[in-house]
Amino acid sequence: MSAAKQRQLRRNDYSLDEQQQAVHEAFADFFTAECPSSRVRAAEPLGFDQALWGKVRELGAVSMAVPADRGGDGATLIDLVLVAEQYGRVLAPVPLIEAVAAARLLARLDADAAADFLAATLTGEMLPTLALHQVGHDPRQIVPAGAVARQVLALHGQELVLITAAAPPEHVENMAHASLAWWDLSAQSGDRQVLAAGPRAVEAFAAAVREWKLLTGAALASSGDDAVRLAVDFVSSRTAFGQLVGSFQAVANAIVDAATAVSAARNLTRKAAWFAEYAPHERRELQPMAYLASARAAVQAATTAVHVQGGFGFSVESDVTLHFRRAKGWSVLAGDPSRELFDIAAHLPASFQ
Amino acid sequence: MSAAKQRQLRRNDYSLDEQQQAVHEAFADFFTAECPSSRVRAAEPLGFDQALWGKVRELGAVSMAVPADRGGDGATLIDLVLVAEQYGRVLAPVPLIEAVAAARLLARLDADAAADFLAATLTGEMLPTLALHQVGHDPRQIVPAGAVARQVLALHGQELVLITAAAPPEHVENMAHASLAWWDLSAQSGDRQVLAAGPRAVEAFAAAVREWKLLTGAALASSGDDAVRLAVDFVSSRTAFGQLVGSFQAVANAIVDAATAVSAARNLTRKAAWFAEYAPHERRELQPMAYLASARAAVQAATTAVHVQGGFGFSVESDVTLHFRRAKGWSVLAGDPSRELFDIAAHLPASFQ
Amino acid sequence: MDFSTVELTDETREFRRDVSEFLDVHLNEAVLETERRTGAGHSQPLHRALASRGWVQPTWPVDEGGAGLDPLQNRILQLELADRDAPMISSGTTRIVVGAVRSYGSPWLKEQVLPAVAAGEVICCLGYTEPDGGSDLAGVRTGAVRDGTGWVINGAKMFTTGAQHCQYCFLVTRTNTEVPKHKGITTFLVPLDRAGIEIRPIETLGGERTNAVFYTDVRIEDDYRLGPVDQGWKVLSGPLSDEHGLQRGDAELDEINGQGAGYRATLDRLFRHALHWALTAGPDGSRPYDEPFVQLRLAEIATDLEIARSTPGAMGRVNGSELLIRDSALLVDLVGPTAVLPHGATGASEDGLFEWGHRYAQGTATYGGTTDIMRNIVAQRVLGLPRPPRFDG
Amino acid sequence: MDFSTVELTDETREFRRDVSEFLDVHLNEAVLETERRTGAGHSQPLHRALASRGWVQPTWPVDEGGAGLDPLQNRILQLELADRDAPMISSGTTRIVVGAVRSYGSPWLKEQVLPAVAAGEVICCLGYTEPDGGSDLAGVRTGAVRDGTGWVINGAKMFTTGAQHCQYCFLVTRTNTEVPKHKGITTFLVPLDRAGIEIRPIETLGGERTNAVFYTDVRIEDDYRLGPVDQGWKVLSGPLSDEHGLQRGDAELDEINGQGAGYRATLDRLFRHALHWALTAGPDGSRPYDEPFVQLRLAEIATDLEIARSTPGAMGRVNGSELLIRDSALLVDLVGPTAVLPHGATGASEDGLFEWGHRYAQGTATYGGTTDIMRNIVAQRVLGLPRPPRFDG
Repeated sequence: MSAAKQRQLRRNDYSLDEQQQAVHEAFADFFTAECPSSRVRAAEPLGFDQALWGKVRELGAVSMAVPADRGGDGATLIDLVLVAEQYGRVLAPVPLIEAVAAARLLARLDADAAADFLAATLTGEMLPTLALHQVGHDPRQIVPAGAVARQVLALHGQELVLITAAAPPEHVENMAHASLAWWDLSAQSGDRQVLAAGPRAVEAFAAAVREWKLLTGAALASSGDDAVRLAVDFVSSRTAFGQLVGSFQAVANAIVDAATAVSAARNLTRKAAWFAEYAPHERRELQPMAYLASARAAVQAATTAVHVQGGFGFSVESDVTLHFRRAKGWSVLAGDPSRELFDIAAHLPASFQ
Repeated sequence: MSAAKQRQLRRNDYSLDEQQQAVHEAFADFFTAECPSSRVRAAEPLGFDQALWGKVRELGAVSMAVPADRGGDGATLIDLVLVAEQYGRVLAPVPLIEAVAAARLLARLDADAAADFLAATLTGEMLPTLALHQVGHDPRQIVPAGAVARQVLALHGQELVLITAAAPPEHVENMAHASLAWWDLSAQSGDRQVLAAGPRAVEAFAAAVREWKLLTGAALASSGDDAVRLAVDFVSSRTAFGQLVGSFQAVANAIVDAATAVSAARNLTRKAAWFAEYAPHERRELQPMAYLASARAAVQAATTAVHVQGGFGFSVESDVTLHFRRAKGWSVLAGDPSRELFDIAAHLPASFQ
Repeated sequence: MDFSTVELTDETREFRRDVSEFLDVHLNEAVLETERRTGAGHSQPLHRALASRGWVQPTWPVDEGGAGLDPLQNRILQLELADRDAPMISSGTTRIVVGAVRSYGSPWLKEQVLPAVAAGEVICCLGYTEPDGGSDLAGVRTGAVRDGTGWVINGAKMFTTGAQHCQYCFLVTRTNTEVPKHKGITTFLVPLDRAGIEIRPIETLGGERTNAVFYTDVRIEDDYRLGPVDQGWKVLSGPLSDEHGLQRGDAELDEINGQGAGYRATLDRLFRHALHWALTAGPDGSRPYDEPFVQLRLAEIATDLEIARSTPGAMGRVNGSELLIRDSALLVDLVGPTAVLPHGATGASEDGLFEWGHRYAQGTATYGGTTDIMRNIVAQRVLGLPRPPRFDG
Repeated sequence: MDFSTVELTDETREFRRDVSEFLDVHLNEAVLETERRTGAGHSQPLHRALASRGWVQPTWPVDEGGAGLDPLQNRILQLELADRDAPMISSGTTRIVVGAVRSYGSPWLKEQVLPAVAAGEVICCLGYTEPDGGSDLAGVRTGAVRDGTGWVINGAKMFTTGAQHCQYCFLVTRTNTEVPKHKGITTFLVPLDRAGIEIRPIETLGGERTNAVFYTDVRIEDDYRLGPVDQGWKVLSGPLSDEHGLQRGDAELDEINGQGAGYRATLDRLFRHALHWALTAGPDGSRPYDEPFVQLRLAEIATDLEIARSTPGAMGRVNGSELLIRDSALLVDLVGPTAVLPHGATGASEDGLFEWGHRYAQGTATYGGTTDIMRNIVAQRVLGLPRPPRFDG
């Protein structure tokens, strides 16, 4: 109740500029045209569509993620978030986020080998992915895109290593119909190359996981947005008890709450991307907040959409079930999203005191 | 998914027997007749109505709580919960729960002094209360009924002590308009008598706090029940946009959810009382669960009732504001109700493994 | 009030052992695996075996094909079946239909159906929901038209679970379009082997199979009618409110939370497995439960379980479903990546239980009347809140 | 997209210092204490002082009584006022009314009101809600009847905040009962010193004072009418939607969450004080924040703050209020018994801020249109969901 100390004045502009709007539209058009839900279903359960992945790469979705001085097109994290949104909206069966996060991690490393791997990644000869959890007592973990990739970047102790397998391990079925596989990341396994070591390796890996979460959050929020759209379409055309389903206040309010959560999560994710790009040492709690909000919003939106579609929403024929499976199936791969709260808590004193 | 091991078969009967029904009705009639909301308001801010307290004592609400072999009438914890429900429904401005918990604590002790104090409590010469938090680094704490009592039972280290003051300390204003006061419970302060020491003292004190929470939970659930009643009455008689306010689904559903939480909390509290009385070493998580559920339900019900009454609900003229103030003002005196989760967690392995 | 342990007599203890041994044999892994694969909600081998003991209608007298069980014995049987995850969906729908047949069936129909039900030869499904209708039973459009002494039926029903293995469908039809909606409804018990009936499978998110059933010029005799013409609403108020879980058995052992009891039991199972997971030491010797974060989450869910159990009637149906939906999602989060692996997948936590639980939970808010409708029932019947204005009869 | 720090010019920095020094003097402890005691939502000494600098209508040109501030300067001024908890309720209602007067007032009325507003001599309140009406503005009953060239007003309004110190009330009246409800409304700017006006205080749970205002044969001239007769609905759609927080200023500094911005700011204040509490070591040297339980709770609330800030328009109004309601309650729990002690009580945490916050929060779901109405607006205008059937015009 006493006078607060003078605060920083910050702009609060969530709008897309012309170039960002162009990225948004280009990828929205592309994914809408190329990836109807039938294509998502056709790629199940492996969750990989080789032809689509080729087109995504051709469009530059991987190369744009790499800085210009490392051979890429130097897009910002904001641009990458806008791409991930469109990927998530259609639930495209391609390892986009893993490839982007891995490529950017390689680009962050000094080793010559890393540069070679990065070059191979940019040409498409190689498709690396990322093991999200530091390798500990148990050398095995579930790796996203691990069923379609032959290379995994992993943090083993303080060593950042690239593990190469002769062929991707067997796909493991999962709720999201994602390209998951169990990888053995122990020192003994396969072809193993140390790309970096020490605190810098640890920080480079942590940054890659943060980016994977940022982009996955963007995808989740947009998945939620599409689930809301499907819910709105359904309840605006079906009747019950003599009126349109969507005119019942309880139905409408559930959708409103889901749409609200999704809108907030999308804006918060974009804001977090802005800070990560332009002010990476400030407001570091924004990235875990954005990821947490997006994971929760996606589950809320999918659950709501299933429910307001009634029996139809619970039948696999309904496309909301596609979103439902990814909402949880994607958001738990990096561990319980609510554990982000500890990361948030670690940053609060610096940001608010 | 494998065959579970054979479970115990338990009865699941929440109904009141004849004697319980009689207690329920006697105290419902008494509090309804003697304590309209005008009497609650008249006793604010101190929260103490001497005349009403006399009548509550005359009705035997304190003596019934003490075992027959210690000079009381030997009611069960279930009976006491039924009394506390009616006390909470009308928000009676009397230190009932504190007096009951303190008297039962005295009855649990062997010391001759305790017997003397108990006798004085039963005659009404003395009104003891309970300091809810173990006395630690800070000897001062806020004591419920501390502004109308001259004796406080407290746990100091492993010593259970009775602190006597010449007069109750000054009342401290608070959200609930309850009879709170700051007490200095340090060894140096006032007249101090050790009634028990060691693990038995600690356990006796812990049992008293559990009972205080059980009865406060019962009161909170019933406060919530009355808040729901006031909400239902209001929305069933006011119109907006050409229809009764309560016929809007969003309004109705908010009240339904509050009523649901209240019903569950009341049943759970009664069940916890049954276990505390008849199977005190089983399902020990039930008491903290009941308290947590009741605290949350009371706040939800009061908040909902304020909201659905619109502007009127936010004016102090509305009786729902009386419930609103106690819902939070009572439930935080023993600390954050959500901290009960740790107590629950401590008992789960024994109950479920 | 009484939550005491039931002291079993020697006879009851013996009965319990009998049930347990019986189910060890007949509710075996093959039955469970078939159910997981097909989602049929029914096992004919198990059902036949139950019938051989009179346990399809266990409380019926022995001379009517039952086993004459007392409430405690019946509770023991039902708990064992539930604890072992027996596929009993069609048993449940049959139970609902049997009530209507007993009350409204012609003597001939009763003779046809009731002994055969007890013998395990007949099971019945429910033909309620229509493609555009959702939960609005009064808006039914499937028509039944008089044809001589019988009827001709045309229309379509969605979500007729069990139609592929049932002998009869309890069908809600419109027989009068000239009167307010709920006054022109008639109910029938339709034999599913009649010409003109087509059954198409519908797969669900939860893995259960249900069906769309199409009726094209299906002819049935008037003997299959249940209750008077145009007065089906009255017939429905029995089974429907039963499906809505508003009725409680007599036994002091029964749950008070109506249809929510089954959903709470599912949450109970998920919770027990999660607690087992949390108390199991990992490779580094620590247990998840050592961490306050895990304790807080599991304590919340354990509290929800008790809340669901203590919530009466229609309120309990809402809580049973919604707490299951919320907590099944939180449990997947808590357990982490191995919780999204299904039954049979390498490394799936608790053999895929969490993955299944999160999907299964979603349907529980819709089965047998949505939670939205249940809230309306609580608002109007329990709390006495005013009804919204209506536009149609 | 831009969240960068604004680099202040020397001139702006000087302006900021000027504002700060000004408020050190004029928004002093006496002003704040009076506000806490009375809940008036307005301080006339402060208001006069602001007027002396042209800061009552700060963006108006200097020759109209404003200070000609640019958007950044105005933002600085408003933030300083908000951060220091200045009582600005009547300034806010006056701003709404000024918009209507500018658009719909007669030249004479504009001349009477607008310069006096800028000079700090006139403030205005809102006469919207009626005793039975809730948020249903179209159902207004307070009548205005032609009387020669003027009007006679009879009726009652609830929750006219600031009436006890305002010069005018923006009054919504019914002037035609023969037409559909929203077509028979006329709005006036009623001078509150007229005979027949009685102002009775209403105390609120949050401590704010509001009023019931009774109008008995109150006579006013036609010059006080705002907008055409019976077309008040159009006039209202301006200020009402403004009060609903659906409009956003031009500055790239502005919040995007409409009316929710103020509620979020309150939650921000509660959170900062809670974090301060959590980081303060107790007598035993430990800090509450050392405990994971406390970290989890505060991290949730910090996340809610960012969510509220990132929620656009009418959605942001709902979130701003509802997250404040939820989190203000959780903060009282977290801090414990000293959090239920009010301002001035011995030992009150953060000088009673949490006790106040929990009470204050409840009103935010009602002010200026309830969250229920906001959800309807989101459903229909943002998402395009179908409207419920209506019974009256």
